Amino acid sequence: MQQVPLLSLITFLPIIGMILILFLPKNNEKVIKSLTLAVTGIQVLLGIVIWRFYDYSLGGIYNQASFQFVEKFRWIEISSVSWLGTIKIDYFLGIDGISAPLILLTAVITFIATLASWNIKTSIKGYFALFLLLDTGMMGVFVALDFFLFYIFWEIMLLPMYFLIGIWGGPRKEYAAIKFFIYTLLGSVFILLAMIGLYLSATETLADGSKVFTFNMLQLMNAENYTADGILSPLNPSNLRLWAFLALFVGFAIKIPMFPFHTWLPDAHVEAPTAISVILAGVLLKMGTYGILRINYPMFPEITNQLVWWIALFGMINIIYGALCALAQKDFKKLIAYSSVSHMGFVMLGMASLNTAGVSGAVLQMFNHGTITAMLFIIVGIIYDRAHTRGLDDFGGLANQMPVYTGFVTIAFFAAIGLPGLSGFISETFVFLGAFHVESIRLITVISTLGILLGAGYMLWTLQRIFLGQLNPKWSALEDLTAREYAMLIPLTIIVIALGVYPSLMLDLMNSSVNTMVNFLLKSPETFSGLPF
Amino acid sequence: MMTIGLQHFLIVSGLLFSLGIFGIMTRKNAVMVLMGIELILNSANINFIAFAKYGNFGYHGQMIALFVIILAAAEAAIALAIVLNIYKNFSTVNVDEVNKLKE
Amino acid sequence: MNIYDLIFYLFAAITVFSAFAVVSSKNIIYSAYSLMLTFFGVAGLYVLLGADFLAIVQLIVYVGGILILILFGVMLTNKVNGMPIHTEVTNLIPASITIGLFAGIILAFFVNTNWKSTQTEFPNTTIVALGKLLMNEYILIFELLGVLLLIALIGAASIARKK
Amino acid sequence: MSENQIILFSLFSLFAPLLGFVVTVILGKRFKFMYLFEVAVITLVLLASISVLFVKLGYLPDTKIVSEFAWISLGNLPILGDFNLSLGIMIDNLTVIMLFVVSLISTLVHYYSIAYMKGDPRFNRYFAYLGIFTFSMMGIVLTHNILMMYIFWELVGLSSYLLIGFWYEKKSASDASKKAFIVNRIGDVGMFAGIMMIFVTYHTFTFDTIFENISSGVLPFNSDFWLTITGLLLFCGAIGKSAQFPLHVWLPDAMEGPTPVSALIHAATMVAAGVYLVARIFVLLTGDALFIIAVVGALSALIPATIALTQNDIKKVLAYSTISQLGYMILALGVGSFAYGFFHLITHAFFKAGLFLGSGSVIHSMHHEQDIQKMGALRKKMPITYITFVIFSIAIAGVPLTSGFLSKDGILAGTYAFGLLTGQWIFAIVGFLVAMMTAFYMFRLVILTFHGEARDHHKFEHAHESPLLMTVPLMILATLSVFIFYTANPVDAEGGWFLSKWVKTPTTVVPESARYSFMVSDANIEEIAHSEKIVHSVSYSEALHHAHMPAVFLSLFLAGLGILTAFLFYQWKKLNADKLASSLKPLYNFSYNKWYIDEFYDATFLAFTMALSRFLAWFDQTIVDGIVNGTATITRFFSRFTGGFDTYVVDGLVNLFAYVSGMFGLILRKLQLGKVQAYVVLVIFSLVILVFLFTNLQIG
Repeated sequence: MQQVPLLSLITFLPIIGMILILFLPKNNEKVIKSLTLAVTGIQVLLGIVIWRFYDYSLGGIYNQASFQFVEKFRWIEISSVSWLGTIKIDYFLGIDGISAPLILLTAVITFIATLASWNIKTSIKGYFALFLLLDTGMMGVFVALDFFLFYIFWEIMLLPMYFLIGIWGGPRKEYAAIKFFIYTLLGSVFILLAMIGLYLSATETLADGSKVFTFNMLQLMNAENYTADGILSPLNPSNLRLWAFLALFVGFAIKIPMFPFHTWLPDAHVEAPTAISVILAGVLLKMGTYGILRINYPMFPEITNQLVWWIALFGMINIIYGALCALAQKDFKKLIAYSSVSHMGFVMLGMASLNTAGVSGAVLQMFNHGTITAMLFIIVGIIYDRAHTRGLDDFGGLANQMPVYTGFVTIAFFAAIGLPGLSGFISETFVFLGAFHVESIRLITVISTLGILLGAGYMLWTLQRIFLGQLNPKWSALEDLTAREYAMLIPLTIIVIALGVYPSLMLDLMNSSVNTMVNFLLKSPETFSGLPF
Repeated sequence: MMTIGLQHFLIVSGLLFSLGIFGIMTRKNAVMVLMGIELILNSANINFIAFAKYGNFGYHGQMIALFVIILAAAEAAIALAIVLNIYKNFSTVNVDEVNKLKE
Repeated sequence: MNIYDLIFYLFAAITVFSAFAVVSSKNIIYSAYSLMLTFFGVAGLYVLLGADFLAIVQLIVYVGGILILILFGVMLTNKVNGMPIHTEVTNLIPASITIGLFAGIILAFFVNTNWKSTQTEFPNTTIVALGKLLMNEYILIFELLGVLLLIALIGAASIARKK
Repeated sequence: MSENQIILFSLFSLFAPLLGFVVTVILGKRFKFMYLFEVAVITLVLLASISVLFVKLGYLPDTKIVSEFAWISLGNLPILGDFNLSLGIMIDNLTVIMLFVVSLISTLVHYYSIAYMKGDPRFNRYFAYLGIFTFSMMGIVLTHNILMMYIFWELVGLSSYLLIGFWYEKKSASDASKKAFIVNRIGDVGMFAGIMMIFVTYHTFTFDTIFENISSGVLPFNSDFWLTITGLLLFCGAIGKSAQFPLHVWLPDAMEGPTPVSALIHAATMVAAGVYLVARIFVLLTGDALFIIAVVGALSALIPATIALTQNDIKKVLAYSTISQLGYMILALGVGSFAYGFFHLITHAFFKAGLFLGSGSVIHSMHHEQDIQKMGALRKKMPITYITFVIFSIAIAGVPLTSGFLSKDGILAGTYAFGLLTGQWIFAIVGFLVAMMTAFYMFRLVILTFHGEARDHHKFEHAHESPLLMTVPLMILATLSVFIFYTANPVDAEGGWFLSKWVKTPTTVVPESARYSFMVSDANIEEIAHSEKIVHSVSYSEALHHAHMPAVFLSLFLAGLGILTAFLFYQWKKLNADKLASSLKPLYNFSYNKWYIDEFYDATFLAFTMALSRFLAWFDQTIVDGIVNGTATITRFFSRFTGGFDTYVVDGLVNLFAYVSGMFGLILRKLQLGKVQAYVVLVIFSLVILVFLFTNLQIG
């Protein structure tokens, strides 16, 4: 199995699909859509293959040998560039227990989003080409182990998103798209700065014994690789590692989105078409937390250990603030967007715990939030397609008109509230158990539990306003779900229930990696230590 | 008179080159200019092959000549296409009348 | 004077005189046919230099391909209605002077340089050796040229089609 | 029947209702008769739990059967240590009794509902919901760990939400269901915090392991105080679920659900889950925690009882009575009277379910009229309902020969004994007061509903006895409200099989410093375990003994007084209720308006949350986003400035440069001919010149 470059395949398959689409005639809508569906479908199959062949015992994180499906070869090599010496950049892919669930998530969500894109009406060719490009960018971010490559994928993903919101979006699409773009680009700039700083501070020893600067993430996690005078080197007494950490953190926090960098999210969500909202909430938000786990944590373990309180605090603010904002919304989609803010807070809280329960909970919460929010946005999309309004007070009594739809909504809402038996509960519980275990953030954790209360508040209120009560006669013509909508909702429902009942499906996948990470964070501060803070 | 050697071929090639340049300089018709270019290319080829034989370069000279022929073919095709296009636009192929380059 | 020399002079004469005819004839059709003679002559010289394959290529590509193209070009760009097609001449005097000087200079170079001449004897046919070279050392160039020809083909077609 | 079979039967009782739910909810739309599947399943579950009950109590009364399987096993983790969560069931006497009670009442409600819910458009859906409720309730009963209990805890919350809001077309119903879920969630958040405390300290959720750890001296944060807090946090769950003060407000509203549901969920089983939880964790509750629990129980017994005095909605009266009785149970547990608390839970489950089903029968025949002011004289029309209703009422009022007398008397004796032992008489006073009020409002209800003259003649004319499907469950429950099922002695339950053999107060594991001294067993534990006493401590046992007789007479007197007063007021009209109400207007209003607790919550917590949320949404839109947009505006302004600079200064320079170049170009252009040939000539000529100039040409 190791001979097949599965990761490259799953990453670049959409690009191939995109090229094929570009060659298709413009008006051949059916073929374009089916091609996209086929490509994303194959991605799901590849994801399952990867899952099937994934070795649960390997940890990953900082050790290349325990990464899986590794593909590594020299990609760019420019010798003797003035004072920089040899520039050497690897094409380095690999997954561990942190990224594997997210790859599965991306594959599934993209597939579902393709189905959700079925009712795109204008310039279909461009839409699906960009959609597939976005797909590659997202996959790439999760599989790249070279910082440079990671950054490239990060940026690849940005551009199609801009156009997808800006062209196919709602009434204020330009505003939302430009806001999204500038915000994320700002984050990217921070990441780029820190990346270059890291590059110039650490070297990698090649096979012939020579040392070159490196973008290799795993090498950057090794304190021994840092040069004595590098600007971000722990050996340099006047280093800027705290600032680099913060730069990276802000860069990723914008994506999460963390308070106070979250305001692009409601706008982007409200204006984006359904499928793009699904992807945005289902996958893109995870990149922020993934980036922190993959880059901030292991590359700056000593600073991570110092700053967990702040991460937890911001997690708490996200939870409470997002929930309270959601409570006040009158637009269904905006409400879901704010609930995303709230739920991503749980991820941050879990990450801040720095123990297995919390970090597992965080990664699981990323996965679960991905599936649940995807469901929620699909639900919003379905009602918007039919009624052309999203105002919470415009509806009422839909439960009788659309009983099956209401059934799915109930499942999704209760999953979002964290009802046991559905996946959201497990991850939230793990997050809380992990976070409560840490003395310094115990109080924050207790306050954060209010989030589950507020969550129940806004979700049930929404349920009541839209579905319960007397049917507004205006909506007596609304149809229940179509086959396509079943096809979107049923797989997600199955995932949500399966993970709620038997979470080991995912937990086993990530467990050894999370343990490796936790051990690494426990031990490496010593090697990174002795630094003026 | 000495035996036929490198110099003889070089002289032929030099004459051919001069004639080619002369053609380019003097003729107004674009097709004629093209023919001049072909002459120049041929003269260069003679040089390559002559040096291949007398200059101890083995087959590499012939190889280059072969590539030149291929390029010449490509160039001729493009050039004639351009000439046709010019003709369509200006109704003439006289290069001095096509002096849009000046503006 | 052996037969080899004789043949050389014959081909050299054909080449040079027909080339002169190409540039001096006023009728473009004559020029074209003279060009064909030039190509023949050059091909003969190739044979004398032991490049049999190139001689064949010269004939096939130049005579069979390029010349026909040029003739097409002539036909398409001149209103052929039985009248001989004359072309105008410019810059005759300055060109003659310049070319005279130029030819003098390069011929002087050629004659006066003390060429280190070592004669290589090629086998009867060079096709095998050239073929091997093409498929080994020159494979990249070979393929690039293939692409180039394709591009030229498409480009020529698209330029010529353009309105 | 071996232990394995008991486990198997219990698991069947657990999962069969889930199967019933799934099948009924999926196929219910297609097939009209799908509810029969659910009914059949629940009947089988009843049979299974009966056999479990008999085998366990008959043959294995002292064993505890545990069966578990690994659910999440993460192995040995850094920092956290072993992290293996298992799902499992634990079967002891409490479990099988609860199992039987839940499945029996659930089955009766199923059959009852076939008649009661006839013609409802979502008939099958209703039975499906009953199925998922039974599943979750079984889960709570059977589980062996606190996390799983929390899981099922939430699931009963869900089924309660679904069933309260079953008639969601009514705004009041959907409001009530939402309120129920959210208020329960408040308690659950506390319970979850308790679970986190447990996890942090013990790294396990299994009850037995936790108790072992405590008894070996491992305490949360190494202090008695935090053990108290842990217990109280867990108790928060019970406050929510058992509708204890101050989170009791959801239960009266929950009466918006169908009446059989109120009987099953909001009277007999789910609300009792809180009591069951306290019983489960009873051994880890410290003295302080028990005291606070007792206070909560006392308040919950008293306040709703005062409210029930004046309510006119038949179901509301019963709802407040439920809260009050649950308060009794909690109070009993709080004063250490574990066995009687649990006993009351069982007896109350039967007679309260019966009361609700009886009221359902009345409501059914009165065409969904719930106001007792509009009823009256129904005993002639509905004799079976009337007789059973009276039996239930005397049971709840505590009249001898009923089960209710036994358990309630036990609780009162417990509070009395508590007073004897600690000098805290307040619980006893509250207990006896509530007993009197209970007797009064129950008989007020009976008299206004069934006696006297019909006040709404139109509805009365149409009233009729309910069908057998509804009356048979009533009769079964009425039978079970008789003392004989629990003990042979009609005045004292101690010594009866229920208390002496099946339900005993477990030995507390709380360290000595933090527990009530009287709960320490001061005799040989082995000896006590096999004695017929229900508590382990001799002093406590003696106190109970002393308390018994006074309690019996006092409670009999007070119950009789309550009943008599009710008759005086409403039957014989010797006293005028309206006159009394108007003379005590403020008190009456206070009671009638439920102490204004709902209004208080609306005005404070809810209003505060909503205001905060609106403020934050505004803050988000205006301030946070405003900063972003402001930055954008400033940037744009700045960019306009730099743009101007660019246009006029930078670009000006460039243009100047271009202009100068252009001038040169114009001059130089004169030299250009635009003719290729001319260029060639020039090039070659220049070349020749260059050659002459720069080469050392030696011709010849």
